[in-house]
Amino acid sequence: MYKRILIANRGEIALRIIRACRELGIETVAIYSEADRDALYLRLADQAICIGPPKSIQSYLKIAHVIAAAEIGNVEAIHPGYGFLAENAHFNEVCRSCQIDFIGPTPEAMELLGDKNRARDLAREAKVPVVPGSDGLVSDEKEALRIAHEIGFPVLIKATAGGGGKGMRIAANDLSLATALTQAQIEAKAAFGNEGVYIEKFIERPRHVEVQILADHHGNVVHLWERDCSTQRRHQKLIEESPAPNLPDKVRQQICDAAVRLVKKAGYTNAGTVEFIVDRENHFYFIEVNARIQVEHPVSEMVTGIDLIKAQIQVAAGETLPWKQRDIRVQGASIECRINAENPQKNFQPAPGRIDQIFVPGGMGVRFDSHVYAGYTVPPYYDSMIGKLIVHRPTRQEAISCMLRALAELQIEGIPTTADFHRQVLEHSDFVEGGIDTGFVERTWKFDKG
Amino acid sequence: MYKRILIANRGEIALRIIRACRELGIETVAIYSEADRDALYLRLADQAICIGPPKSIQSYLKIAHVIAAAEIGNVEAIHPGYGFLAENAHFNEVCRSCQIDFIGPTPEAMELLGDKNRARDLAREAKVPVVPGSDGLVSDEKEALRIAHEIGFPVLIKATAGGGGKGMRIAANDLSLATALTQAQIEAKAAFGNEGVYIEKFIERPRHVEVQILADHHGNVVHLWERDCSTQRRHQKLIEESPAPNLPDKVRQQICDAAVRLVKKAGYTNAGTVEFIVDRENHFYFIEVNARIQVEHPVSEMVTGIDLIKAQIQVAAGETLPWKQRDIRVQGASIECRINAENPQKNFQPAPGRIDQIFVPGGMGVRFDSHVYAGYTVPPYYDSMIGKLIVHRPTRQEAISCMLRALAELQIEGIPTTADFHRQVLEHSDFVEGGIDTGFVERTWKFDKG
Amino acid sequence: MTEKTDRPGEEQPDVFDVEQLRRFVELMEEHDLSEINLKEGGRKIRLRRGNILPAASAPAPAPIPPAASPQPAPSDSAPAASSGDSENIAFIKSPMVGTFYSRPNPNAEPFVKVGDVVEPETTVCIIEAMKVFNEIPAELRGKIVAVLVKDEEPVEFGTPLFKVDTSAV
Amino acid sequence: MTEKTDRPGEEQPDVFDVEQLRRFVELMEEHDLSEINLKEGGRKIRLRRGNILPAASAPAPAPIPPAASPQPAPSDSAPAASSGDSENIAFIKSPMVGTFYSRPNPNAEPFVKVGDVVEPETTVCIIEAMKVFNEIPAELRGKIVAVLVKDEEPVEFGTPLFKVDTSAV
Repeated sequence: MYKRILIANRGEIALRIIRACRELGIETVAIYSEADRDALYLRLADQAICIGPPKSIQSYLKIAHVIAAAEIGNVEAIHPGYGFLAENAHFNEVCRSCQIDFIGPTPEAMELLGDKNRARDLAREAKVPVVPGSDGLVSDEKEALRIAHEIGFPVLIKATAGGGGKGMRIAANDLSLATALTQAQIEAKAAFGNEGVYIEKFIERPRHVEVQILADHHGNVVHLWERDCSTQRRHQKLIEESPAPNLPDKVRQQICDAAVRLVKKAGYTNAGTVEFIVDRENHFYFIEVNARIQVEHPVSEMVTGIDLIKAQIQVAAGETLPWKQRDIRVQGASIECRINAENPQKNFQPAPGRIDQIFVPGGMGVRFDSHVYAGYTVPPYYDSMIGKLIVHRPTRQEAISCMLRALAELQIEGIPTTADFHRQVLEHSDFVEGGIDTGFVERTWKFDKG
Repeated sequence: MYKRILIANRGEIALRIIRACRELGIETVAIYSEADRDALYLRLADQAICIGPPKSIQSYLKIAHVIAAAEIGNVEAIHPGYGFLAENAHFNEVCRSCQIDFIGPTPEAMELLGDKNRARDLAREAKVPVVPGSDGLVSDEKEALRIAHEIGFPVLIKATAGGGGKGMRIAANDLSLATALTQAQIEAKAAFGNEGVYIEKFIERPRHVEVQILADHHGNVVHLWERDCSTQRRHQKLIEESPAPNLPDKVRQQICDAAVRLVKKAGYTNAGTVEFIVDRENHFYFIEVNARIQVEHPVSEMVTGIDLIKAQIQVAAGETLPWKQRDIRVQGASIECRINAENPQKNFQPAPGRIDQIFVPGGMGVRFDSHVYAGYTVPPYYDSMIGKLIVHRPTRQEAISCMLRALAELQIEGIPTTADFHRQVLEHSDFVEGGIDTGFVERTWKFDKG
Repeated sequence: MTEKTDRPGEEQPDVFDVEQLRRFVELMEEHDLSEINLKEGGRKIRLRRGNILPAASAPAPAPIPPAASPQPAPSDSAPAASSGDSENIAFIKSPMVGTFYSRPNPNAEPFVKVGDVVEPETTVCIIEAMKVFNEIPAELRGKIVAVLVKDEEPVEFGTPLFKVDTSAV
Repeated sequence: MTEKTDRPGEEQPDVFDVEQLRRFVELMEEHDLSEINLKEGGRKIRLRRGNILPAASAPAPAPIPPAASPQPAPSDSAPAASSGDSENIAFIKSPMVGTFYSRPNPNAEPFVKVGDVVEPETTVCIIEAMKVFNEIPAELRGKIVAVLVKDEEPVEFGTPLFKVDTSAV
């Protein structure tokens, strides 16, 4: 096991990693930018090294500075957390060339899965379903019709050079397909100078379901079951939970097995997440792999009792996974709300500033992962998440009640937060019934255009 | 189920009960003395009523005022918490006469078990072992010898009128028994004007083991297994845990069965605790029943997953216990440290005052039950406990590591606390090995005489 | 009092009298005053208590509305009668939790009404708690300026019941 | 003691009476007063206690020792050179994390020593990070007053390396 590791991150995830290390008896070196100089969590590290000015590009994202800190801090490994350098294969390589263990997958596995086309090919090889569609570009109506009939309506016509919804059309039947194809080609040509389009199945009102994976360096891969992260706004997750509500056991098992097959095929090690979308008939399709620990990892920790950060460190240090798949069982239900320093009244505009007062929720079933405290100033340079409120109760219904009372307890003065918005979501009957889709939040609440 | 209940308590347990009620959808009426006027937890209640000046005798202990608050608050039941009126059978009676449910046992069961002699008789009837001894007073040496041989040395000679160690002698053999008997009689006569003494077995280095009980009004009684509360100083519990370390499974089962037998015999309902001492050979002896929820109830909640406060309210409202005994299983290990506003350097002298700053521990496996926050002033009128730090991990060893890191995280400025003393205990090899006795703390740490 | 004394009279304590100051301070504590400023001729006493910058050190209460207490919480801790905002205004406060009755029975006249002068032992109302009807004495002398609670309204310990002008007698 | 008191009665303690002051202070401590202001004629006593300034709003750091940073943390955020305690004193600070070398190789003379005058482009040391030896320019003009870091010592971003007198040129 390592004696000393460096944490190449800040805020709640840096504190999360320090906590795991303290419990494992591992010394920690924290790095910080000048904006984080006064953060209390730095005092829990054995050493704290300033690596640059507030802007991430000059500090947390500056590979040379992070590595130099690892050298003067004399560490054996680096935990990258999430964000910043966590999925940077080059940084991963540099660590290896400096003989410092990167606590995550190898650079090769990271690169392979970071390329969406290669990852999609790999999924096909591993017999993991991907969203059906044309293998390449589609130019004439006849071919378009053939494919549409093969994969079934509705279909999505997408510009190959596209982005931002330009050159994108949905077709629900033969008639609209012809029109949509022409329109998409014209629009694509106008917008990108390239009229190439392809067709894929349009998944209506999909759920976002992802599978937590752990793999050691001895060929053992286990999953920690699934999370549902359908409560999103502009592709930003707001609420995550495990298990996914109303997902048939058979489908749950199939998704988890598929995730394990894919990860094995990729030669992946350490913790990772395989993301899927699930349609209204519970067909699931692979989207991508997140080759790192995720913000929402605690909900899987709560239902399985497994400390994922500790497991990451143990696996990186060469230990064998101490669990077989059959040892990993889901108990109860867990929900996480991301508490952001944002103003929901102003289109979720980030609202950094001083937290004058905070009452931290506690009691049965409540976990609050946060680095903030009364008197802490949320700096404007980084993301606006100030904490994760997590509950774990025997049933989903009890978990919702517990989260609602914990959100009411979480009193933060000085800056606006998303806590109250979470209460609205949790009280909405669609959420309570389970199985909302990724468009639910934006359909249900009207936000000012930002 | 109740619509509205009054909480006849303050501080962390008042907040604990408010939390349970919010999750159950029950409205709460909080009462407060003028010293607690600004406490934030009052804001989480649906109504808060000032019932008197700071001194408990004029507020929290004033039955007429509590009942009057229940009347104007229009509640159906009163939760007494622990301390104050929680084991006051008269208050319990008054509630009944006012048609307000007392969330706890009946006045009759409370009175029966509150009388130590009657409780001891009841235990004998229920075939629950009590500390062996003479049935009544012992006056001559011959009888003393007969009893001592029957129950086995060492024996304790105790003044019937006694207290404070006066008229108390330990005898390890025939020779010392004669001397001890005479000395105890002389001392008792001098101290209390009554030379009557009795003999009981002296339990050397006992452990304190207690069993959590839940009983409904339909004849169902279950236990939530045991807690070990041997870490005490002057009979004040400092650290509690579940399960009791190094207690053989067979003994554990016997103790829990004995507790259930006793409680059934007493016609006891609601939550309660049956306390035992356990000697070095794992013989156990009934001591007393605590007819209320206890400070240390969270460790049983963590290992069983059962919310005891909710269960208390449900049972009082007439619901049937939703669990059979076989449903109640212990998972992992839980430890609680009582964080007191006391100065361990000054003989644990209470140190009320303003909490200038607090960092609340969080993360995997940590629960902090506390009503305090930065800017809160601990009033000098009540007990000095400001919070309970609870951890729950798969093994006892991991629980100790987790507690140590959580104690390090718990930064409180402005007043001294016992947090650091807890760290010393948790790091002591005798504690780590498990199975310390109730004299451990006082033998190991020398305190100034207060 | 005196027009110009650098020199206090016999009974008059000078400004440096510790016992007098102690009484001022006790007064301040009792009433949670933050400052006393006294000046007469060249004599001047100024006392301040607690934090000088209250905004930063005493965070405002949480944003959720305070738990429903039917009356505004009184700001001082004197149990029954104490001086109010102006020097001559005092409040008769409830010494217990219960239900307020302004008259001995529904057909009777109120114990007191605005304009009445009360003596310390004058019964001003009844507070009922646990079916016991407790007659509440004024415990001060003055003229009733306002009745602050309606009949059969619940009151807490410390709820102001009557506003009294103590200079009017 | 004082030459001319307005009213120095025999028993009356004067403002310089230590015992009296001690009692005032005890009174203040007992009751957590932050200030006492007394004045009578020409006699005047003013006592203040505790932090008057906004200490309350900026809580002191936690009691555990700050995480080991080998040098005292600089209090401002200028990356390389900034003014120090006096107007003419500035510091050359490390622009990166790494290991400090005062000389180009172990047998060479230091780049600069105390008393040397540096120009903005003068190389003052090397910071090694990831096997790269970065020559660090002074970025200011002045006379080296002190070398604050030892050879091969690790430095953080912002660690003061040299103290420079900028008035000396």
